[in-house]
Amino acid sequence: MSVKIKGFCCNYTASVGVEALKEAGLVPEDFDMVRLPCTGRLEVQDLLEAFEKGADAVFVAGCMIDTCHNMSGSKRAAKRVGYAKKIIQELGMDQGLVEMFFVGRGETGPVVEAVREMVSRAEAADS
Amino acid sequence: MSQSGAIMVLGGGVAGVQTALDLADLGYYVYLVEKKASIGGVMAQLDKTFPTNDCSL
Amino acid sequence: MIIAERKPVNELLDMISGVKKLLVLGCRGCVAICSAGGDKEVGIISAALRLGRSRMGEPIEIEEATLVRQCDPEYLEPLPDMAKDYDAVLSTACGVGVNFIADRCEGVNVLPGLNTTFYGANLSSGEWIEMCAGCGSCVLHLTGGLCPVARCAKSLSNGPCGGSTGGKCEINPSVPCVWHRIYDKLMDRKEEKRLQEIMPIRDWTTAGHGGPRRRLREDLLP
Amino acid sequence: MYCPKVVVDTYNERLDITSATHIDYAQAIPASYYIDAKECLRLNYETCNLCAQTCTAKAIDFSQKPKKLKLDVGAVVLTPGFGKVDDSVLEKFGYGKYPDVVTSYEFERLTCASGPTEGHVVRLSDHREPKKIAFLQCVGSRDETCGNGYCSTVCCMYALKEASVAKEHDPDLDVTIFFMDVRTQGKGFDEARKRAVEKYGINVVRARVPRVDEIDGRLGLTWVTDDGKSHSGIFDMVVLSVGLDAPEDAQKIADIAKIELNNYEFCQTTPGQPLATSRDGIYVAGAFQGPKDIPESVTQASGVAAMASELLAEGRNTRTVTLTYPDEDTALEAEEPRIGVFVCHCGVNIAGTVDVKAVRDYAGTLPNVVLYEDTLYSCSQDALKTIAGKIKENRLNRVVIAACSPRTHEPLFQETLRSVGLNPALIEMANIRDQCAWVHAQEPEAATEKSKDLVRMAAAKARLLEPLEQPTVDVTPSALVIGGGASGMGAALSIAEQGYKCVLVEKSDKLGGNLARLTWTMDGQDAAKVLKDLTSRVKKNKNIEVLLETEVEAISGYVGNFSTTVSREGKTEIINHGVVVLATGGKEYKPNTYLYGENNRVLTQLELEQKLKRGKSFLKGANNIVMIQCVGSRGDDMSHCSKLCCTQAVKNALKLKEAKPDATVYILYRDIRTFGFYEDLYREARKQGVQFIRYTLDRKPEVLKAGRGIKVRVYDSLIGEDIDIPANLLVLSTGIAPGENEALAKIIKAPLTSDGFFLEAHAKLRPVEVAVDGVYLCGLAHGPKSLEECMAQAKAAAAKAVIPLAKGRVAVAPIVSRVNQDTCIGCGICESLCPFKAIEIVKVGKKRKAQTITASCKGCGICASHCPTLAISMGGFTDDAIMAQIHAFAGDNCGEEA
Repeated sequence: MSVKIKGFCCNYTASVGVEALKEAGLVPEDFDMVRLPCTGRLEVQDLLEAFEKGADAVFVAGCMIDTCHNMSGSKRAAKRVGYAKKIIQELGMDQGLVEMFFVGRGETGPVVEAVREMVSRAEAADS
Repeated sequence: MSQSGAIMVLGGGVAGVQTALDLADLGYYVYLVEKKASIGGVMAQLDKTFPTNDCSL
Repeated sequence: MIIAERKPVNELLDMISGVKKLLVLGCRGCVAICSAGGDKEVGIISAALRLGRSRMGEPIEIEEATLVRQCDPEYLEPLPDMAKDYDAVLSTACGVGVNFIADRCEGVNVLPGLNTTFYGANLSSGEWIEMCAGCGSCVLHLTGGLCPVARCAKSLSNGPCGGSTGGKCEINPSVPCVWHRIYDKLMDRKEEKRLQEIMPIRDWTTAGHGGPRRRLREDLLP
Repeated sequence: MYCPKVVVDTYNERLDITSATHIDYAQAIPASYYIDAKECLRLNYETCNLCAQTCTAKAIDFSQKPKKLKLDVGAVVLTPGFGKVDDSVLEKFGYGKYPDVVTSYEFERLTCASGPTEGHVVRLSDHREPKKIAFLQCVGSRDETCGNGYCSTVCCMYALKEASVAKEHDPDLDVTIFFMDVRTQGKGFDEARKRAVEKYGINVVRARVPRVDEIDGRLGLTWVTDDGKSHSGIFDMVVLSVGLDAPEDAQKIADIAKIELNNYEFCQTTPGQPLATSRDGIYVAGAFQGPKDIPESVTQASGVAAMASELLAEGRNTRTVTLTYPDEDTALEAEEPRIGVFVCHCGVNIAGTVDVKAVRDYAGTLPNVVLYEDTLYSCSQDALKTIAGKIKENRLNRVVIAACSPRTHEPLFQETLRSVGLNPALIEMANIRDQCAWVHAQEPEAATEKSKDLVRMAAAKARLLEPLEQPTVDVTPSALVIGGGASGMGAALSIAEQGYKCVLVEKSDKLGGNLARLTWTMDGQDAAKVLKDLTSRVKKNKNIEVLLETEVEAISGYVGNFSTTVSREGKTEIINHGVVVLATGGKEYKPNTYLYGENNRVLTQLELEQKLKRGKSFLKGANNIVMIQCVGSRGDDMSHCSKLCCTQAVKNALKLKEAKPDATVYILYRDIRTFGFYEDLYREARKQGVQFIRYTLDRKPEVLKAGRGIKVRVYDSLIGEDIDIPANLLVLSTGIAPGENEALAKIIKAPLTSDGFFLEAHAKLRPVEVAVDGVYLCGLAHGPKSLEECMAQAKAAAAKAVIPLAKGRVAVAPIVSRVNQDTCIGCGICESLCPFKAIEIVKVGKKRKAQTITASCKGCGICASHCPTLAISMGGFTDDAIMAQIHAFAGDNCGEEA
């Protein structure tokens, strides 16, 4: 069974587009990513709704904590991911199904790795 | 003072080699000075040349 | 303000089992400020509940709304009309809000979304601390503005207990001993005389152990 | 071979290893091993010494120390070439971090058969073949952030070349080149670009890629196109088209030579004197003068030779030494053929497909073959020495080289024969590289069999080769320069300064040509001043005779002995001269589109310049000025790029902004081709607010009448719709059309390009020579170019033209037709067919007989093949020898009946 992964990233991470990544077979077809001006804009509700809309795992890829374009955006995002973890845990889900990744400016490689990590977590949770 | 019939060419790439050849043909003695152990410069590293794809060497 | 916190999601899910249409009703008063029941929290709780129910294979229809205050009749007025299409209303106000709705709005099945915890203040972002017990007889003028009723674990009136060490409370060493702080403060203000005075035995009748308290003000009554 | 110290191979761009003692590449000159002093264990740690002990020739002497030499020279030519862009500039593209991001130099080595991967393009990370390659242009060029604001001029071309070569290796390869502008402005380059793009299906994207991202061992790129849309893609390999930097030691050279550098640390020169440094007697050529390609470097090299030759005309031949050859051993040549066959591996070029050893052994079975050997690279210096030794040792009198093309390499082997006292005609080559190894690369056995066939045929012919005479003829020591523009005057001046008489023929009534129509040079200097300087020097020079209002009617003769009929004021005159320089110029293209000629607000760039020079009053109320590029050029009217219009437009836009700062100037263009340092002008224009709008061929701008005014409609891809610009002034960049070259081309028998310009003898290596010996070419007659390039080319043509004059005699190729006058019946067919006017009918006694003008004969053999009495034979290609080859092809080894 294929798992559905939803990602959130900021303007400064993952410069290569999802379509190109899919075309090159680097990410699964059932992967979708939302680009925000800054991951600091992200809300806990967005993460929960991603699950609600069918995602098996959700991740956020923001800037490295000390090089966030907006100073503390990715730090905030990480905390919100933490709260989302708590809520899904209360719901009996594996809190690893939502995760924050810190990525160097413009880099796409670590984001693709994040997708793969989430795929394997989702598959493990599914089995 | 009589003029020298010799010329120094500094650099043995394609420009230097061509200058030296023409000067020799024109009746001058040429000192072709090159840092490396062989002449040819960057052109010797090229495989083919644009636009005819002629061999570079 | 009144401090409250979200009930665990599974407890809420239990509470709403069988409910098909739910209104999650926020309050923009104290609970909004202490990030427990404002618009944003309503969204989070709703999302969590929808997710939980859909994972249970029992999808639920949830609407979200927020009132300015749930403890004021004028804001509560439209509620019965709003609520009539729902099996239940999950109030994310403090207990006052939930009670008030239950009291006033006939036919509304109101459920608490939060645990109301204490009267407190915002210490720093994300940290609240109790400051007042609402005992009905203030002694703050005698204690440098620091309340021994709410902030002393034993609500002592005449100085610290024997367990206060290094300025910390015996019950919870991460909490400062309020009497230690009262002492420091009064000494600084050179009001050590105050400390000599023995506080009379407290009248606890105002502390609400005799049924719900009520307050009237003649000049304002209709 | 014994050197134990392993070092990185810089010739192979560090992609391979070699030892501290090595030769850079097999064909290197000199081809002797050298010791890398920085790496040698003996020199650095006083250990090892293995090489000195094993060298049987005792050729290694570690006691040698560097010596200082004092050279007495009359002039210095600086040709230090270019430096490489610092690796730190490449870092942002992941170079050094991701193994599959390579420089264009490295890629060049990867595509090269003699490179570290023997020509297989592989990823350096996993040695797998890439499926998708991206070329990123303008790395270290057109980039102020790395200090290189200029355009490196050559990268667009080499990227197209490397992409084509890669596609040739693997047709399924997906190649994308990311250009900012496609700058293929050189002669014939645009056409070559189109061919390459179409033939190989290369994707052309106009965008600059800001960074490279590694994703799971592959490379992710993002880019934004003209329409503002953002795109991304994944590639297996990224090639950085690295620009040309100033030489690393430019400042040191400048300090030593006491010359000035420009702000990019290249040599400072002027458009009028592009080859002169700021110091007399020190000249510059090649990339150090500014980034440029091979033909331009070669042109400048010849030009700079002319400069030195002008300066040192009196010193000519005072220091030269003459090369002497041993006398021809005619007795040996007359003996029964003793053939030596040398089969070349050409590295893996031949040996990779053909079984060289089998071919060699087969050669041994052929009649008269007394020696058969194989060599790794026959053309390398040591191999030639070995071959010479073997010829002597075995008293060979015929040689067969089975290697590559005689076109490129036969002279080299002929020289070897001469050095051992054999007539150079006694060699025959079999091209087993192109004709066997390359075309039958997929079927090695058949390639080997075919190689045997070719060797057998060559040997059969070799048996019948005869020594040929090396005729030479005297040279009339003067030149004829046709065309009195900047190039013609430049060439005439140089020839005259070098000490030779020169006749300068000009059709019109005054000197100057297109330079007289020009107002400013590209660097904004007064063109009239350059013109005045040239004309006054021409008029003053006693070696130059200027003939105005004179036309060339006929040219007869051959290199060294031309005789030209000119007509002047109705009278004809004959001029005798040794060489010809064609400098007939070109002309501004006059369009019949865009309301040109209908509306007086529509001008050409040259017309604008002339107006601007007279004053700026005509700009009153001109708030919107539009320029349209490539009117005529790169289209249906003229397919070529006119090379200089972009720079001219940008230069004039700046002049307009200076004259009327509040005017909006629009330049509608296809690619802005401000190559080299002209890029500075482009950047300045953008800074000054000149609006650049790119258009494509399928959406050309339209010029519409709007009341009394005009309106230019152009599609703006960024906003995605047509915009109308009310133009108070419309300036058309109309480009350069060829002059009336057809008549002259027929007279000289010089070929023209499809664009109507004269065709040079070799695009790379003989850029100012024409296929007809003794005829040279410069200026706009050769193709569109700037004044600066014209001046360099004029000097180059002058250098080439003076070579035969200075030698006094010219050698004539021995492969010429010979008429057996006993059998000739004087029918004249040969005379009428000869494309070079190299055969004529003369009276011998009372009979008409054909006679070859050996100096003009190109050895094509048309005459011989048409002679009804078989009276004409070609040296080196006698009927007997050709028949013997044909018999040998049929398997008849001996060709005995011949």
